[in-house]
Amino acid sequence: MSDGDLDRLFDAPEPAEQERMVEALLFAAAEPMTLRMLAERMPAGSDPKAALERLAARYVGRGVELRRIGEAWAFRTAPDLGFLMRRDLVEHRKLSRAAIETLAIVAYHQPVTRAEIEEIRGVAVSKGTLDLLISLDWVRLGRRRQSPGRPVTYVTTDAFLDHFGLESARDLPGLRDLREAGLLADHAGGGAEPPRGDDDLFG
Amino acid sequence: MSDGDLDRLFDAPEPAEQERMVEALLFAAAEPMTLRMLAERMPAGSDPKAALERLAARYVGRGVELRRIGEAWAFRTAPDLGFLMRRDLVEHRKLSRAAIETLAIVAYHQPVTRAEIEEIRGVAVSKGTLDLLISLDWVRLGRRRQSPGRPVTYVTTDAFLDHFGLESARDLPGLRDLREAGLLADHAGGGAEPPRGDDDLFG
Amino acid sequence: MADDFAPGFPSGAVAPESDDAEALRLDIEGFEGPLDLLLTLARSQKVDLRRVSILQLAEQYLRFVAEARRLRIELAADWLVMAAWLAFLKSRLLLPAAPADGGPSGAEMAERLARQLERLEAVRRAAERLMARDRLGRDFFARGEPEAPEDARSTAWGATLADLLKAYAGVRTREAYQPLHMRRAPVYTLEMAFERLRAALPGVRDWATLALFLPHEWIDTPQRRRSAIASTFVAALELARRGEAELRQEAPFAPLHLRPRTP
Repeated sequence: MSDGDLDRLFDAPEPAEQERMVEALLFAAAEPMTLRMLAERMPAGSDPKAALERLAARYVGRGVELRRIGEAWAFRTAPDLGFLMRRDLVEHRKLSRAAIETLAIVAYHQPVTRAEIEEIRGVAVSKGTLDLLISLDWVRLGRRRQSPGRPVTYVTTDAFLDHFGLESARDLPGLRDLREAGLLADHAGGGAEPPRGDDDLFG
Repeated sequence: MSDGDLDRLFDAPEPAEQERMVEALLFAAAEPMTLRMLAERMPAGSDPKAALERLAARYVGRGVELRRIGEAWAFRTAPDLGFLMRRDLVEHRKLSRAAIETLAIVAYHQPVTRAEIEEIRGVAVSKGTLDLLISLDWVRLGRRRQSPGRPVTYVTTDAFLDHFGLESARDLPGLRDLREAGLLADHAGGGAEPPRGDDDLFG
Repeated sequence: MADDFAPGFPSGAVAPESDDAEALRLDIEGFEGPLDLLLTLARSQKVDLRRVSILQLAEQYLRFVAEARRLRIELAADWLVMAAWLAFLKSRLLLPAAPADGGPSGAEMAERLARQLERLEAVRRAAERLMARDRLGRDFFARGEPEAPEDARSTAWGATLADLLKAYAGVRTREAYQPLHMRRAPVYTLEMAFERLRAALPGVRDWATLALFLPHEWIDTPQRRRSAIASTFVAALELARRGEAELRQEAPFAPLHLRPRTP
């Protein structure tokens, strides 16, 4: 490497470029960054303090502002707009295995009674599981079955299709598709076809 | 509260204020937000689309930019500044060649069936390839094809667009050249097809 | 050319300069299948893919397969199927068209193969261009510190389509694993109930609820329990009809009681 190259390497970027760098770094950072942290990331000779000041001025009055937190800096929502974020207060939780299996069985076998779900899963279905799926608006009650006891059946809802990005329940892949997509263990073998036929559960 | 106050409550905010709101909302969210998601959070009568357009213009050339991803929008850092952030990356798991080609075929030929993917690549799609692309949330199931067997089709997701910085699947690089060269048209079946490998097929 | 291939591809596996016999000494595992090899061979012709000689290609492929067999390399069926197809194509290209048999002409078959190679090539280039794009988390980044909710009041239960499909696949797989002898219909037969009840009857001193007579091994699942109750109930009715037992119920839906009939 020649001296000329070295010199160029150590040329600091233009002020406007340094401002862009600080903007990108603070945006992507998972926690507030100190001047020192910024300097470590930026090309040698940069002046993060000056860049920060110009950047802070640019964001004055905007929807987000550059805020100093102790010795560090971070973007924060403008305080007067905090109300917009409040609806975000949602806790994300994964469905239990029992719930997701029950949902899958309803999706594939609808309309299906609780006894049938239990038969397929091989264990009892707790009331809470179906209640949860119903309160999520993924499952609803269908017609009663015209058989002794007239049991209620369960079917999936449009909200279910929406959530799982399906155009219709008919688009659910069949067992063969599952196997081909590698989702079904191969040793399931030929005996595992559902009684109603392979691909076309709803046809 | 006077009548005047009440009236003001139901007026849509000023355009500049709406722009600040969109800015705050998109900054706070890591995931892209659709116009509908924005409108749900903004005061009644707001026009998030117009606000987005003004906001996008404001961020042209900055360290972060406003990007369109399918039907949604998100702030992302400018690609030319990636080198600043790259340091703390967890190394991406390298995709196999089969996975990359399968992804490309889904992206360029979508909606596409598994059989079509195999025809283009000349080999069976191994188990796990589509599974991997689905679990990366880059590929999802589309409608079933209205042809014999009603095969499942595969399409790309918005997360795919986001990952590759695409506004829509129409913006895939070279898509137009491929289409003009007739390389995306469905292959007309005939008796003179070169055989394709299908040692991995079930049907 | 070989250097257009993505990393990891066995570029140079077919050395263009060497003669074909040399080129055959390659690692067949490096190819993803016959079409992959054909595309590599076509590239070795160093012409535009549209002007590739399909006849030459067919010959190269057939020599390759013959050599692999001579070296006792185990070839998968699709390699041999392609060889047969190419041998047929070669004969069509070499022999004057036989208009009588009505099948596709050699030129048509060659055109289709050329088209397929072109399409695979196009997909590979597209894949390269796709992967060369700026990518989220590598070249550009999302908000690193999304605003944390201050207060979590509601719960969003999440599941992805992949979760759903895996769950269903899991259920079906479990089912497939049940040994056949376990798949007896879960029905407690009337005969079983009658025998059990009749055998137990002499030991009953006073009114006893019918539920006491349910076999333990039949009350583990709701379905089996239902079957046991139904059959035990009918068995009790039958014993009463025969005059061997008496039944009593205080009110509708109250527990049923049973005792041996006193002579």
